[in-house]
Amino acid sequence: MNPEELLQKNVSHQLTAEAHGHDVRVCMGAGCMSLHSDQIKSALTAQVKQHGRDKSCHVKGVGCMGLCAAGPLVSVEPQGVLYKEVTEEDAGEIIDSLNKAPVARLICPTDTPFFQNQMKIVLENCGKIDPERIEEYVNADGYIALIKALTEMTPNDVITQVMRSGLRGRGGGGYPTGLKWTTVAKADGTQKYVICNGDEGDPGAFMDRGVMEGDPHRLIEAMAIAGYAVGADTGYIFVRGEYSMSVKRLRKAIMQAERQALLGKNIFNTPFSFQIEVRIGAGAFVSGEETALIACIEGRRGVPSPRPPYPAERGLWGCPTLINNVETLANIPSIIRNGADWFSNIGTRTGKGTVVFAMTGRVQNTGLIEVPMGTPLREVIFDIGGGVPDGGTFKAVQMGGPSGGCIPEQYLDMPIDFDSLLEIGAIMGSGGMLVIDDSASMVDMAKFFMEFCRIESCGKCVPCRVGTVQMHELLIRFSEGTATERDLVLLEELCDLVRHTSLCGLGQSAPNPVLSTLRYFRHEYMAQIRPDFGANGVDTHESRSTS
Amino acid sequence: MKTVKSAAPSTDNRWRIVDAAMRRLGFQPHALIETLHVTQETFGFLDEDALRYIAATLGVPLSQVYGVATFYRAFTLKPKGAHHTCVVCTGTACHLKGLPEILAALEAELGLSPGGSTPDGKAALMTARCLASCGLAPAAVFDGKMVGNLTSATALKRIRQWVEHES
Amino acid sequence: MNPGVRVKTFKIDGLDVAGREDQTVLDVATEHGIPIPTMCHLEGLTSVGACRLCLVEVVGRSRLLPACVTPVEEGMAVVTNSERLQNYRRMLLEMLFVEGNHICAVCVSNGHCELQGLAQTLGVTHVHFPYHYPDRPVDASHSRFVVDHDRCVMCTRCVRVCNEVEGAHTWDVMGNGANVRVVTDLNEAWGRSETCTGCGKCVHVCPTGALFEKGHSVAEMLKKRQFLPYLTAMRRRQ
Amino acid sequence: MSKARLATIWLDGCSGCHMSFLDMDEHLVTLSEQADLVYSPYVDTKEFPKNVDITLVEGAIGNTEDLEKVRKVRANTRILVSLGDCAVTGNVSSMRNTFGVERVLKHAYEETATLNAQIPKIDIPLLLERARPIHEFVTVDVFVPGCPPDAPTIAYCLDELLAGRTPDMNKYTRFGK
Repeated sequence: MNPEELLQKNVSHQLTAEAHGHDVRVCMGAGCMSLHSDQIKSALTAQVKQHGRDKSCHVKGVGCMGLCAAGPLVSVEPQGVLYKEVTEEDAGEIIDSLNKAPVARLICPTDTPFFQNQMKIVLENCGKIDPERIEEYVNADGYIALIKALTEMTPNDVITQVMRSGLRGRGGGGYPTGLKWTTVAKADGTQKYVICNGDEGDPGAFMDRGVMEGDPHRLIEAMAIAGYAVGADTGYIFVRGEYSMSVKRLRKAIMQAERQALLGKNIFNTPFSFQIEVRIGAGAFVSGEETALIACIEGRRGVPSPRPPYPAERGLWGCPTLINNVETLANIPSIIRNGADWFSNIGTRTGKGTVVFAMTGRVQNTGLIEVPMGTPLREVIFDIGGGVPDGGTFKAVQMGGPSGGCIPEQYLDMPIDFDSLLEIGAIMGSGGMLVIDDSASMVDMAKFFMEFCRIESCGKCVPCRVGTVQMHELLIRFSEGTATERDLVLLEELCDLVRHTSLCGLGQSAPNPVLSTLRYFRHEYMAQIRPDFGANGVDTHESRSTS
Repeated sequence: MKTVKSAAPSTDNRWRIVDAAMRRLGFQPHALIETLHVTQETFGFLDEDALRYIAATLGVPLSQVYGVATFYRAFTLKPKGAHHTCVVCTGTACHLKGLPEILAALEAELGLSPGGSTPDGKAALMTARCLASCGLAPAAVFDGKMVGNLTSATALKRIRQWVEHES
Repeated sequence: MNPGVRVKTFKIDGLDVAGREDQTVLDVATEHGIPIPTMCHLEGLTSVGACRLCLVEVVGRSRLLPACVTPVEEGMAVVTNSERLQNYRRMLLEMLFVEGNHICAVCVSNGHCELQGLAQTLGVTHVHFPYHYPDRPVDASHSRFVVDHDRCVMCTRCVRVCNEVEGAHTWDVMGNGANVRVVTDLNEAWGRSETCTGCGKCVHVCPTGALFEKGHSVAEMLKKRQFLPYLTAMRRRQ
Repeated sequence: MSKARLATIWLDGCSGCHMSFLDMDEHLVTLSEQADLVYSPYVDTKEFPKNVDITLVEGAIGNTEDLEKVRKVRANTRILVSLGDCAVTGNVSSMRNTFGVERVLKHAYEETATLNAQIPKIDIPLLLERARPIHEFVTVDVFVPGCPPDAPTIAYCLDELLAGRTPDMNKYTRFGK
């Protein structure tokens, strides 16, 4: 298929869409699906049939619409009406009202900060297009960037654009994406690989899932562009095993792209060939770490290896390998389509573009959101998020999951970007944003994340394997109120040890939730301490020694 | 292209599903995790025979197969603590021909639900996506033995036998 | 020396040293008689950087680097023995003591154990973290050898020597986190292993009394390591 | 200068460390010129005295009585020395820890008993769930590992302490020695 043909296809689909008259979109994101939005979709389809509107109305499932708190969500286009908390029984009324006034009791207002203050690049198609139809992606300017890259740009041009855009990795570290691409492009070797890291394992994070399930073609396009830029002919999307819907949608999307010759040999009749395979994780958090992920794809135990060598030089099967996370790659088509300058004008000096958050916990509008870098946390939590519900008081926001930290009230006006978060002991990282109110104990929070790290430690290096067990045991004592002052000393020693001596990022960041809660909420730890090793050094602690 | 090197552990049709998975990835050692996924989906868990067969076919050392199978949480070598396992097929044909009724009966009579075990822990119930025995639907595997045309009564009888014999 | 391999000059603890670019910091330090403690590393096996005892500081880098896998670089300044490093090493050793059941007094390797030896060299007179007391098995099913998991420090030398030198790959690691353990074949009794050649290489590279020969009492098990450099040299000749 | 007050006590251990103490032979004479042995299995004092300068504690904390004793020692001692591996690491005493008290008692008093098998229930201190090193219960000032630490090690340790110095035990002993 040449660019013209593709364009034609694009137009023809647009025509059929217009012929439909109405687009009824049902959110099929994980949140709404758990409230049986698939049954609502069936009910709506049945109603369309019953109303004899098959020709003028099209019911479709779409990716996450964002406001999970108000799900199940249904939107009607072109009116631009959003319905919340829809049930199967509402289907008739919704279809009935298509040419009349919308169903008032179901309307979810969209002139609120939740919808108005967001900026969508990564999620631009999520909740709008049917992720299982390539036509809808193409219709939304999909694959334009790939055509542009392959027909108008050299691989070097592509890298230059990515470099100039200022895009930084969204997987945790914030490493400049363009620099990573350059390294792989320049690395010796005829065989190179591109890996999309979709092993989103943080508890409370579902940004990548939103993209993989809501806009899978976006990733395929991005990976092909990356493959072209660095000189790779094969890509792997590594998806965590729990995301069966992501796997299904991605596999379907790959098949569709292959059928349209957007993947495979000589794409657009250029010398560039690229194929993509989905690989499924098997339930190990640590396999999100680059070197562990490679081991996993190679069919080995997913344990990290020391870096250097970095995967960019020696990665999958010893070949130079580009590993980018889902959200990072999802930015690429927009950057190539709109240019580096467009992208670098969004955000802050050191953090360009937008950032996607999975907002959860004690906040009104839980869901998936995307805001420009530099948006103050207060705006995200209180305007977009709607603040703490039920008269609760905000206490902290936990960012970055088990690798991240807690941010207290006093830093809420700080603009979100990589460096500012790092400074106060949190990380942008995984994009999980857990709002905590004053009913929660920070010690329990730290204990929860430490238990996670203890279970997820791969067991290879000593400090993480043993240290996480030790820290978790100590945190249990704090949470039970049986800790001693000596335990606090041990806890701090262990945090320091595990942080500085662990082999990989999982271990190095495992103490973060403890360190940041100790930093801002130390009094909560102190309140859990019993008098210990008194003046004469006698431990009055009995709980661990009764028979 | 390589063909299957070692003979499947049994004449069970389900090994064809496993073979197909290994063939798709060219019987390469890196197919290990994919193969374990497929095997577990097919059989409900990974027993020693399966691990040996996969190791031999993919040319991966036994201990490495074991190391991988125990590293990832998705894999189960044996239903925890249970002596006996019943793997029911949840494929379309079995579903249509009465699996839901059988599951309901097991739950009501024995307190046994998919992924769980009887209160005494002796028998575990697992599900597999498709046992590839649709002609015999509904089908289940009782301790490695395939049983077709299953009814609530026969399923209950078999599991009751396990539970009573052991006590 | 291979043609094309360049020599790098740098400093270790203030001393000017030189090493080939394919050498690690540990290689060069050892050549110059600068001691860096190690546990999982063993000359002749690939390095895995798992025990973290050989962590060193490199001036200008925030992260500590494991000397056993860090390639030498021109002009780098390595510090091997700062107080901070010594402190971490002592704590890492304590981690190894608490996670197993190391009863030196009744161990076949008492007096010849690398873990015990390091504790003395690095000044660990006691372990100030709570012990875990895990319930770990002893497997004496092999006709000549025993594995006592109580004494295993998960250095994986046995796994590597079996795979890389003997070529049998009888050993591997199972589980994850605190539950990792070395296993033979499908975690069957060692004596029933189909792949074990009974060569004993694993026993002799084991740093502690976790792997030992039958017939030895307390403090009697001496590990013979000469075979490893010998085999490496002989293979290079071929 | 008045003589230092020295005490020794034997908890969950085999008495080997106390034997080693006796092995100091003629050094005991030198020692007695500098210190009085105010409490010890070697002497006939019933109550642990007050204001002890140095106490050598042998053995782990294995039962409720050990725990009581070590607390009393700590409360009345200026320098508490953990003597030997049982006190320092738990050592052989702690080898029962992986099995649990019930199994241990059953094995010792029932399964291996030749006649009148029964688990003693009265007049004996209760076993703690686990035998643990002393420093997990009270602050320890000096650690002397070894099983047992030999006489010169103990002599060196005491000489240094009596001279007001901190002994560097690593030079003399290690776990299991």
